[in-house]
Amino acid sequence: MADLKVKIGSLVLKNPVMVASGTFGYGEEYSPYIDLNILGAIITKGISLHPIDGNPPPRIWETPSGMLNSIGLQNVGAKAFIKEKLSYLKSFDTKIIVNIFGTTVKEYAKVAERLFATQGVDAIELNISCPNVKKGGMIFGIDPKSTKKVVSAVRKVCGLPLIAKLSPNVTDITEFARIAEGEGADAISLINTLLGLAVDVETRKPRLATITGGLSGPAIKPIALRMIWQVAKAVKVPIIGMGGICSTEDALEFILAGATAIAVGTANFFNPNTASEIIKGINSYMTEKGIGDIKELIGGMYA
Amino acid sequence: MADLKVKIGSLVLKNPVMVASGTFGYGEEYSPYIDLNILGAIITKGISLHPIDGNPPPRIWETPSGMLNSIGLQNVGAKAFIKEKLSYLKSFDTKIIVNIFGTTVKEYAKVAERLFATQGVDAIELNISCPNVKKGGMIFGIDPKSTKKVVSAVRKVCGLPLIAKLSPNVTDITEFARIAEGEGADAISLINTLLGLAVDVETRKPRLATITGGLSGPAIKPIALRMIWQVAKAVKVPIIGMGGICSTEDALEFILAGATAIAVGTANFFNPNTASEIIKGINSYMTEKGIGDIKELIGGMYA
Amino acid sequence: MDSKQFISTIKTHTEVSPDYFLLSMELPSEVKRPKPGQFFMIKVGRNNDPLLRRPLSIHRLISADTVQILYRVRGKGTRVLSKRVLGERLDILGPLGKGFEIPSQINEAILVAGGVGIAPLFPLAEELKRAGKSIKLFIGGKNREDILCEDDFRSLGLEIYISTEDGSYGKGGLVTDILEDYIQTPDSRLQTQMYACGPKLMLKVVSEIARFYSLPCYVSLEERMACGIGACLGCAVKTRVQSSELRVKGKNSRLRTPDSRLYRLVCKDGPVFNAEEIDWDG
Amino acid sequence: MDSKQFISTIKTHTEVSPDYFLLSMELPSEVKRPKPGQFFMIKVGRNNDPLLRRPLSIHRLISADTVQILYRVRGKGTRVLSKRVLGERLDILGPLGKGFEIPSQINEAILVAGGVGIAPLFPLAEELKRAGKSIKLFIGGKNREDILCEDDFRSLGLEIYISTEDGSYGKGGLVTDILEDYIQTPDSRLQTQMYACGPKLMLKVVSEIARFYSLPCYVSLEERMACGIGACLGCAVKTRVQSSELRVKGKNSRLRTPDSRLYRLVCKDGPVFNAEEIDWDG
Ligand SMILES: Cc1cc2nc3c(=O)[nH]c(=O)nc-3n(C[C@H](O)[C@H](O)[C@H](O)COP(=O)(O)OP(=O)(O)OC[C@H]3O[C@@H](n4cnc5c(N)ncnc54)[C@H](O)[C@@H]3O)c2cc1C
Ligand SMILES: Cc1cc2nc3c(=O)[nH]c(=O)nc-3n(C[C@H](O)[C@H](O)[C@H](O)COP(=O)(O)OP(=O)(O)OC[C@H]3O[C@@H](n4cnc5c(N)ncnc54)[C@H](O)[C@@H]3O)c2cc1C
Ligand SMILES: Cc1cc2nc3c(=O)[nH]c(=O)nc-3n(C[C@H](O)[C@H](O)[C@H](O)COP(=O)(O)O)c2cc1C
Ligand SMILES: Cc1cc2nc3c(=O)[nH]c(=O)nc-3n(C[C@H](O)[C@H](O)[C@H](O)COP(=O)(O)O)c2cc1C
Ligand code: FES
Ligand code: FES
Repeated sequence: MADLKVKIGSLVLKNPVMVASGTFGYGEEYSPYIDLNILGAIITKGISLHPIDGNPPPRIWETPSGMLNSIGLQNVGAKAFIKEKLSYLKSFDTKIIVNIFGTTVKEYAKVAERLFATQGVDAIELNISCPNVKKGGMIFGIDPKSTKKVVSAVRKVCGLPLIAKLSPNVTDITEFARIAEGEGADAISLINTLLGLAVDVETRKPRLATITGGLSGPAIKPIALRMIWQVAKAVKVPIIGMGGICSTEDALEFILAGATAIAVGTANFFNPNTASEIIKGINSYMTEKGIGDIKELIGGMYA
Repeated sequence: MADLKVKIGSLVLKNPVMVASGTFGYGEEYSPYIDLNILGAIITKGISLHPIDGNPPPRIWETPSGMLNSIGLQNVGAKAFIKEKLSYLKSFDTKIIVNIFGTTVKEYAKVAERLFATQGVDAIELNISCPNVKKGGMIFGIDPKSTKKVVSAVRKVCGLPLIAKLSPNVTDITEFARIAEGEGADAISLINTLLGLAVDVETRKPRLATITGGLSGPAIKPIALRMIWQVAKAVKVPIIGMGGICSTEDALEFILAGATAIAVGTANFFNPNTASEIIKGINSYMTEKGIGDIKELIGGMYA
Repeated sequence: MDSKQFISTIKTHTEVSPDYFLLSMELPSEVKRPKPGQFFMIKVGRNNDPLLRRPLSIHRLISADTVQILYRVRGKGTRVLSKRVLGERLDILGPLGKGFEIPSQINEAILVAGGVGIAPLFPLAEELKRAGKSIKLFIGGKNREDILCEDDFRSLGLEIYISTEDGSYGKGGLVTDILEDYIQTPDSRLQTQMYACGPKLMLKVVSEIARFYSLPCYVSLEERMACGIGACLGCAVKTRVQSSELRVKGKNSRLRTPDSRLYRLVCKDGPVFNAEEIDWDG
Repeated sequence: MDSKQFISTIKTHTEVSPDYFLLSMELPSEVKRPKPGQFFMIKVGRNNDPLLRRPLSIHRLISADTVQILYRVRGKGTRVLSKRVLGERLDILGPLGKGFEIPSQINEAILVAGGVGIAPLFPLAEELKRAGKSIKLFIGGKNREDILCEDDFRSLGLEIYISTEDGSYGKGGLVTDILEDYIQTPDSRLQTQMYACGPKLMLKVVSEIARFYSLPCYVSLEERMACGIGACLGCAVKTRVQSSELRVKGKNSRLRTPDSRLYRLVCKDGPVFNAEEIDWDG
């Protein structure tokens, strides 16, 4: 067996394969289909201080090799998450990364603080890139000053490994990665969804009640890969790559482009076994090529 | 027959269906497959003052519902274009929009001037958004100041309808649209390709010799539609919409989101008849819905 | 959760009416027998386009190891499915969702189907029959070709009322009209449970009728789904009861308890809901 | 241009060796009879994934209205094609490209095939035969299963030399080794034209051999294609002759005439090129 261990800040993962926030619920939904113990980490659905209803339906539309969503960060809130969801998740042999979100810098800091005080949270992923909420989310991720503020505020109150999740809806992703690194983020996650639109030509209405939504899935993979490659050259902290990963080959592309770990997102919906297939697949690839340690592959693209 | 006429600046098109620059050669390549006379306009492959070799191969890679290209604006140069290509195109009953490009503001102005002095050019599309050349292209389209300079310089020397073609690789597309409008562009084309990457995990090399390339095709349609919708609210000049259009439904989505005309790009490669199908399809849709004039549909999304 | 991901081989696949297909497929023994109203998430194609699975109801368990799906070609996904042939293998998740319940106290069931909404009502009728309930079935469609499975239901021996919008079969008009005509006859109202499946607009009217005549009514809803298992939160439907409760408690919806949810999930909390729960304008 | 977009029905489709498929399909009468070395752009699937057509060579005209394609499953596109069944219809552009030329002065043709590179050489052999030329065929592959069509070529009565890398069939080693062994025999060099199709590395070595022994050589190249008709400029291949000419004329490549192109298009200027034209390291 090849050595698949990677480090995200001080956090050691037994393998670099995670599941992305919002695409794996709180883990339990997928437990009938995949053994949660095999995963490098589970990144949970974005959590805010208080419960959020989310956006009105329709919230989903399929596009060519992709999907638009406008869930709007519906979640049970920090309290219920800790009580009900986290206690379930803790029973598995995997790391728990909690994706958090607020409408103000203060709220971000509060929920981070709260989770830092909680047993069983292994790292925090800071979602400053959700395009589906009016306040907060992406607003923080497409303005350098806000990015700086929120990362810095959370860093101050939270001793856990801190991952900043960036928005791809920007001209220069490296600018934001550098800021996050500068403010003390231990890692960078990218990419979140791209802002998109679809129209029903029969009703003349947008396909989503919120008009626009976030585009994810294989369609965005080339954009995600490009951004990972750019960011890998710009920062020293590890990158968690995501955006359309469906197969071992996809995962390896991300790692070769510079990702230390990867997360399976939309693919969970149509193939709950994706992460498991990828873990096996990376192992076979490495065995076949005689590569002993996954670190030899990270950023290993010849360019 | 419904009235499909639309205006781009002073230019009247018999229908809003064009073919996008770089995806239809100089027209002649497609003449065995589609009657060029039915098209609203043909936008020719980007032309520079002098011939350009383009980038080394491989230049193309297919991605899920999309493709990456790094042609690098290979073209025969203004002189040969006018002598050989334009004279052929002029024989058809369609409008000819010439897509131009330079490595400096001066070069942009020179080629625009040259074409303005040439019989048979109906409009100029200013490509400030090609991601596949080191100098020029996208550099001009992702920096507000450069956009301003180049549109203004070309506007001064060129009395033809002027269309600015914007890059989607920016945080706020409306900023660039407003600048182009402010400098006198008669219309806005969007979107050009999104910067992407793909990696061959067997050879560890990027799939394209230039490492990154431009992503086009159905995969990017939701992003294109979103940008058209945003720009339609921000400017008064007409928009030419493109990005993954393959069918009548796709074309209608763009028009409802705010495009006055649309261009078929990558779809030409796999279905040379796309533009023809769309012209017929828009007609049937309008007849079915009892819509007499296409202008009733432009920006007609209920949002 | 008793749902599984499994591979099933297509046994028969026929177009039973223009654009309506009946598909029989293997139900491996390790998969739980589905209940009426439950559904499968089916990967219709082999590639990334279409990307997501499509939800389709269980139509009939024709033997211990064979299950049927009845579907209508609506868009890309169902079109791709309709091209899959005998012997091909489908990747499926299921059975999923909460099915129809049969309250023990009822003695009459009124089933209302619009178009392909008939699909999940057949196994329900079978179960109601087994439970000894009297069953009335109302089927509506645009035209004759939308009226499906009539013979199958007849062989169960239930009363059938049919309407078509163009009058080409049964009574002319909407199914909700013939339904209301029936319900107005007084003695039919006692110990009755209504069940409806069809287009949202029809379900809304059926719900109003049920409410007006104070009849309990289950509706099977549709919403766009990505995961089918409660993970993506994509298939939200607005609930009425919750939402009014909340408004009383306080305007700041963000201070509510997790239980008082404004939205429910069609895939997990449904697809069958009590009609009263649904905010039909939401 | 005599190329057309047309629909063709699959007549037979069989796996002739592991991962190698032979597909016969209708050639409508309005479509021009293809020449050896020409190709079709075939839409392999029905949806957006795979998106682009795939270039495949004409392998055999088995009757006036039937043409064959011989292909190897390499990735997604060819895999999807391999699932298409009898009676299904394919959307095709073609015939495309410049085929093989047969110089009238030659009396011997040496054909070199690597793997599925054999595909376009069969119709070429037929035409050479008709023109009365003597033909030697060299086929190479990784193993026995890569050696295709041997019997078909035998029935044309030509001399065949086979090599496999693992030695499981014919001579062990590379096809370029057995080729060079043959060419070294002096009397074989006169009035000979070489033709080669296969992996780029093989073509490069064949070209070097041809150059060393001063034999004219045609190679059929592959490059990723989007349009297949010269519109996208995607299938560029670097040329040698042009590029050296240019360096003499002036360093600024942008001042060159359009004729002195550094790149040629495989789809339009090829796929068959004179081996001398190609910059094998470009
Ligand atoms: C729990 C459940 C059970 C179902 N059971 C059945 C069944 O047994 N038989 C059957 O025929 N269908 C059933 N459906 C509906 C079926 O899932 C959809 O028709 C199918 O997913 C459409 O996919 P498509 O790709 O063909 O259409 P798409 O291309 O995705 O859509 C085509 C058009 O149909 C409309 N549309 C499609 N699906 C929906 C929807 N869910 N909500 C609103 N509008 C929609 C859209 O406006 C769209 O323009 C069920 C749905 C659910 C949620
Ligand atoms: C003019 C022409 C004629 C051809 N004729 C035949 C034929 O008769 N029979 C036949 O089997 N094949 C032929 N080919 C090759 C065939 O087109 C490719 O194998 C096919 O397009 C691969 O598509 P895919 O989707 O299966 O593979 P992809 O999924 O697109 O690629 C699979 C892998 O194969 C490699 N690859 C595939 N195609 C190429 C290429 N063109 N250049 C470099 N690397 C590549 C890539 O590295 C990739 O990782 C021809 C190609 C050309 C240009
Ligand atoms: C339905 C859905 C819900 C999501 N919810 C969240 C979320 O709560 N927080 C977050 O940071 N990202 C969220 N994302 C973004 C994903 O984690 C991921 O970054 C993105 O989808 C790209 O990866 P993919 O293409 O593999 O899905 C969500 C994505 C989807 C599709
Ligand atoms: C192969 C290729 C070449 C292109 N060349 C040009 C060009 O020369 N000038 C330009 O402005 N856009 C060029 N484009 C961009 C297209 O015109 C279009 O904006 C883009 O591809 C999005 O549309 P689509 O998804 O329908 O292809 C090119 C695109 C492709 C795929
Ligand atoms: S479909 Fe994902 S939660 Fe219901
Ligand atoms: S494939 Fe488009 S130019 Fe050759």
